[in-house]
Amino acid sequence: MIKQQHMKLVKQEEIAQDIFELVLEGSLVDEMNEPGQFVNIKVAEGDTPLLRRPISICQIDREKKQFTMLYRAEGKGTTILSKRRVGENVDILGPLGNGFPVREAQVGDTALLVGGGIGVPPLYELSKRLVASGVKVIHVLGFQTKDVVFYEEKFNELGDTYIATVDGTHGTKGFVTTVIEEQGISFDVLYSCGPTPMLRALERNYGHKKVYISLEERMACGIGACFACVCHKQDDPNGHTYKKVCVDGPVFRAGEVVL
Amino acid sequence: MIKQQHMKLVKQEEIAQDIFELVLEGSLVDEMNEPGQFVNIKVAEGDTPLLRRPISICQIDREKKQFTMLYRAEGKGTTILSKRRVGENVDILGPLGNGFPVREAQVGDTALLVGGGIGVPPLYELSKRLVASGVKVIHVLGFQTKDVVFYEEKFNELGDTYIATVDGTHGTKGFVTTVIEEQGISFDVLYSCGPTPMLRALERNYGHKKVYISLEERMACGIGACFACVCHKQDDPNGHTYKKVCVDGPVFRAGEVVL
Amino acid sequence: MNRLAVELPGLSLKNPIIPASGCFGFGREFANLYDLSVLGSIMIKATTAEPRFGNPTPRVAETPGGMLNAIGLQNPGLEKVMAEELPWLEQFDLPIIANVAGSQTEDYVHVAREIAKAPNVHALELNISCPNVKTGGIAFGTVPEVAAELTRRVKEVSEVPVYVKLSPNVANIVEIAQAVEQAGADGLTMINTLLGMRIDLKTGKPILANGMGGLSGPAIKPVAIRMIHQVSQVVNIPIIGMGGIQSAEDVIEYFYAGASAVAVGTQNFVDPFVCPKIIEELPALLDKLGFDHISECHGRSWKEVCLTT
Amino acid sequence: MNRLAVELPGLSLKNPIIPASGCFGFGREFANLYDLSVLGSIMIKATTAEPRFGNPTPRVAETPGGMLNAIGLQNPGLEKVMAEELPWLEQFDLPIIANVAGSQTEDYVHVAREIAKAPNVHALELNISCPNVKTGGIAFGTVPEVAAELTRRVKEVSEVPVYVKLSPNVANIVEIAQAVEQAGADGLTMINTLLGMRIDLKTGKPILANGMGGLSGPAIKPVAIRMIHQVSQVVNIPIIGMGGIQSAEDVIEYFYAGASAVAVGTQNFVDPFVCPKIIEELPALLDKLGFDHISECHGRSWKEVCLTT
Ligand SMILES: Cc1cc2nc3c(=O)[nH]c(=O)nc-3n(C[C@H](O)[C@H](O)[C@H](O)COP(=O)(O)OP(=O)(O)OC[C@H]3O[C@@H](n4cnc5c(N)ncnc54)[C@H](O)[C@@H]3O)c2cc1C
Ligand SMILES: Cc1cc2nc3c(=O)[nH]c(=O)nc-3n(C[C@H](O)[C@H](O)[C@H](O)COP(=O)(O)OP(=O)(O)OC[C@H]3O[C@@H](n4cnc5c(N)ncnc54)[C@H](O)[C@@H]3O)c2cc1C
Ligand SMILES: Cc1cc2nc3c(=O)[nH]c(=O)nc-3n(C[C@H](O)[C@H](O)[C@H](O)COP(=O)(O)O)c2cc1C
Ligand SMILES: Cc1cc2nc3c(=O)[nH]c(=O)nc-3n(C[C@H](O)[C@H](O)[C@H](O)COP(=O)(O)O)c2cc1C
Ligand code: FES
Ligand code: FES
Repeated sequence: MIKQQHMKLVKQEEIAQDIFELVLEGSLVDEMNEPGQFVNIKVAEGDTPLLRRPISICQIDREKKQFTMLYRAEGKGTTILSKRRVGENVDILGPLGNGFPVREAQVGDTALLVGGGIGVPPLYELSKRLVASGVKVIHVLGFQTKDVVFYEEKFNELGDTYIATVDGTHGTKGFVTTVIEEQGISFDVLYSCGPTPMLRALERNYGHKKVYISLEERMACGIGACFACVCHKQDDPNGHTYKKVCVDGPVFRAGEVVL
Repeated sequence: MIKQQHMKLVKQEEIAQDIFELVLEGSLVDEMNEPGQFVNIKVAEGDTPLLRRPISICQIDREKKQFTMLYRAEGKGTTILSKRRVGENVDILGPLGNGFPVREAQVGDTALLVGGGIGVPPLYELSKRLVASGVKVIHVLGFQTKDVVFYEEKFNELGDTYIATVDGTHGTKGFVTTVIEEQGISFDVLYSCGPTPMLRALERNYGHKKVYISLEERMACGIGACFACVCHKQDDPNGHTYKKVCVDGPVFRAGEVVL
Repeated sequence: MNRLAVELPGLSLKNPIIPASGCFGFGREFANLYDLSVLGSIMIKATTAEPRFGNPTPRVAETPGGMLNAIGLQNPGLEKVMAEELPWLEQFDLPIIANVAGSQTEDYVHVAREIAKAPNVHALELNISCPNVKTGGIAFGTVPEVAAELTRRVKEVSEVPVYVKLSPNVANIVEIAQAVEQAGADGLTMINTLLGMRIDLKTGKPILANGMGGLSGPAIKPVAIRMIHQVSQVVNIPIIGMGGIQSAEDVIEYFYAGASAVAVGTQNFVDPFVCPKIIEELPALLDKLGFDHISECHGRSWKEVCLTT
Repeated sequence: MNRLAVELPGLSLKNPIIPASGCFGFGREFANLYDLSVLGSIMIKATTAEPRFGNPTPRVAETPGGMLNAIGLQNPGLEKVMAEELPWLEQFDLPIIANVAGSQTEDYVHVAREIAKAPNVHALELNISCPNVKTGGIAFGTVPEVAAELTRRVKEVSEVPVYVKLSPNVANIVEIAQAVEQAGADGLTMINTLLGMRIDLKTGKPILANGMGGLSGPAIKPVAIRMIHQVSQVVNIPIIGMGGIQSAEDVIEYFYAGASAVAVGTQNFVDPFVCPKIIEELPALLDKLGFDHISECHGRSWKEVCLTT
């Protein structure tokens, strides 16, 4: 169930350039179950910034009642968030949306997890769940440059992990698609989160297989009330039917909505 | 000279109901000299609240480069200020305005210091200065009720101190004027800060003597640029001449401006 | 005595707190969070004759103390609203205010006539002020004669009282208000959003795909308060006030200005529980201010109030 | 090359950052804080024929992300401004923009004729939009014909270029802009404040003694950006943009919208060093965005920009 809670900040650390790892604690974690869901954060009290910021759940520790987010301090809101300190309370609304369907990968299957930049975080909890249910995981993670790469080792512990950087400063030079082709990776299910051009390429190349993608869209409410985040459906691209990224997504099966 | 500085918060304590004592440290203190001046505080980064808040300087410690303010957490801005913590930096503009003329009281004179509510703070530094220059000080301080009385002992250390409370829960029941009359206090110079009705009463009763009063007015800039805080002069009550509370005051000689 | 109960044309409200149109959908999402029956009413999402997808995304952008939206009146259309949304809302103890939109007079008239027949629709809110539709929309709300004519036509067909929602994007709000009052409006709701724009620093292009959008949130509150203060003094129909309401204090400010009920929009996105919170906090605030009933606050900003009670 | 230099009618500006009228007095207070010669220009406080005390206090109130003011054009009058303020400003390397106000056409014409003769006044800013004077003022700025007529009359007598300051409190800003352009305006400055009000929770009365006041600050920025975006596409005279500017980023957003220079108002109260700070930060921001000169940013929100340079 969606709850609003002022959760305790127990860790805040810059793990790569402008990339922060934030751990929050509170009973709201009890409600978190699906990898790929997100929370909507009020980064500070008061009216600036006014709107909440959607950030994916990266890791869930139900025993400690803690969850982890990874975010890039970029605009006003995330920069303010990055200045919040241990011991403070952060206003969280969540968990929101529908996550990745873990069950679509069976015991013994190979799941390919493809992340781009700040789209990588939700894949971590997903990967853990897949591994726990006996699925073999392969990770292909794309970043702009070496300085913004994060969680490489953590993913490595769960399965083979390939890194691509646009400028070639780490791993393969190029895009995630370069890596998948070069390595000739085969898979039963593909899960992905990252920039839309990347998702489009994956849909184009592998859309005939089981591919699940997580979308981003500017949001206001995050709960389905404002109609900010709608997208057309592929079977009615110019009509009035629609999906809301916040409640029907953020994860969709490739081919379902217009990217 | 007026400076802007992010000063270090070294103490924040609730010393009476909703009354906070705040100590800030920084080289800006070097510029502070006159009791009765004030600073203009940005209580938090961002746009809410947008404007600075004017607060009087209550005590100056030039050696430690610290100064003290006392304020009532009442509206939005002061409530936010009251939540700032030791170690944080607070954006201060100051010192602003013209303070109390200490020299108007000579060695051996008696100065009567009359404060009302949250108008009491600037009288503390003033009293210390007067005592230091050999003036006898008498304090009459008025408050609503017992719970909001503050600094009674501190003033007591400097000179006779009478308290009046409106509801009679502490000291004399009534107003500061009640006390002055009942006690038959005589003085050479009167310095006062507090609500306008109180200042008006003092001006009416003692305006023939040397009386200095500190005014409050809603401000935007605090430096004389916006014309928010002007008042008419008593010698031209309906004309276009004026005084600005922020730069010409906040301390005026009684009779100078229209209250 | 219910200290918050308010009687308005067509609407017996147990309290004057109403989620604003377009900020609450048809209530389904919020029904998962709390019991909608605690509300005074709901202003449902603008309904047009045909289903509308609305504008391309991005449809929202943030501004200092506010937000822009260019949703473009996305809605499932009259038929579906009548067949699915309104019946679903009957489970709650709530009079519904149906927000009616269109691009031509005929659209408005058609939707108004039909939707007013729904048993739980107790009033219409005529949206003559949406800045996000290309044809009609905004023009209806900025020319007094046009606004009046539309009001008259809708009044002819509506079985329930008609509230007209005013646009703040005008030089003289009083003129428009008086025109629609004379045309038969039973009440006013104000204000809709101010027209605004934000531009992306990197691309140099407007953030909203639509270019301009409607500004809402706390930033516009002083404009709304001013307009309600002006209009409430010269009209004899009640005003439902809105624009940036976040707290019980804001509600009182709107009543002082001359509102008889209020709607909460953008803040539902920031805090989905804001409406029940305000309803809960109002009685204590009335105590603090010394009022027995919220209606005593009405119009104090301009009324000569007799101070001895 | 000076990457910030801007040429406007009558004004050779070393940079496009100008303190807005009424938010900087005649510069004296700020001259104590920094060297005014770093500025592009100064828009001095509105000058009227006779000295004015202005409105009773309180004259300012805070709003979410903004403030209201009802100063009421307090100023020492034309004679004193000519005799004391303008000569004092000559010590700085600054073309001055004189803000001209009045309650009747004759007042404007008189002040404009005289003040334009001061050697350091390089342009006039015709304040047809001040919401805080009872007679005239606001009406001049909301009726196209009236605004045009006033512009024409002032143009006849002014020795320097005339910029007309537009009010945002209108339904159709384009119409007004085009009317004053046709009447001979050399440039536009926009926007002045939005009309607003705040009410005191305890007293129930407006916080400002004057009742209503002008809303300024970040809250109004999206309205200003929208209006400049609309107007800059249809007029052939430059626009000096203003409304809520706080940072170099904001300046670029204004240029994208179609401004050719900007004025900073309210933020001078929040941070008296804001103008020099912005001037200092602009070159690095241009680097980051890939522009050689700030004028390259102009009108990108609507221009078809050729991407190959
Ligand atoms: C479902 C979902 C999950 C996300 N998960 C993550 C994550 O795990 N880690 C992470 O770093 N980022 C994530 N993002 C992106 C993140 O929401 C934006 O980076 C963030 O909102 C930017 O806010 P800002 O204050 O820094 O930028 P500003 O530019 O100040 O934001 C202004 C407004 O634009 C919106 N906005 C700006 N960029 C984006 C964007 N890319 N997507 C959506 N809204 C945007 C903001 O929410 C805000 O309303 C996610 C977005 C969505 C929709
Ligand atoms: C020269 C001067 C010295 C002052 N010294 C002190 C002091 O030492 N201790 C103290 O507690 N208070 C002092 N005050 C009053 C203090 O400035 C206000 O209590 C404070 O600004 C209220 O802010 P808020 O955010 O709590 O209230 P809000 O109601 O949120 O404030 C809204 C706006 O109104 C203004 N405002 C509200 N009340 C006042 C007021 N009484 N005077 C001036 N502006 C006001 C605020 O500055 C702000 O711009 C002083 C005021 C002045 C002018
Ligand atoms: C996302 C969004 C959608 C809106 N949709 C509608 C609508 O469909 N019909 C309407 O009359 N007003 C609509 N509005 C305007 C609101 O009902 C309200 O008048 C306005 O937002 C001011 O209130 P607020 O500041 O509390 O949001 C919408 C506002 C927002 C923010
Ligand atoms: C206190 C104050 C006084 C003002 N006085 C004038 C004035 O005398 N003449 C004028 O044309 N504009 C005046 N303005 C409007 C500003 O010049 C400016 O157009 C407006 O405030 C928007 O800019 P900002 O948001 O940066 O303040 C005044 C604004 C404020 C806040
Ligand atoms: S963000 Fe509001 S509907 Fe999706
Ligand atoms: S507060 Fe601005 S002039 Fe005094």
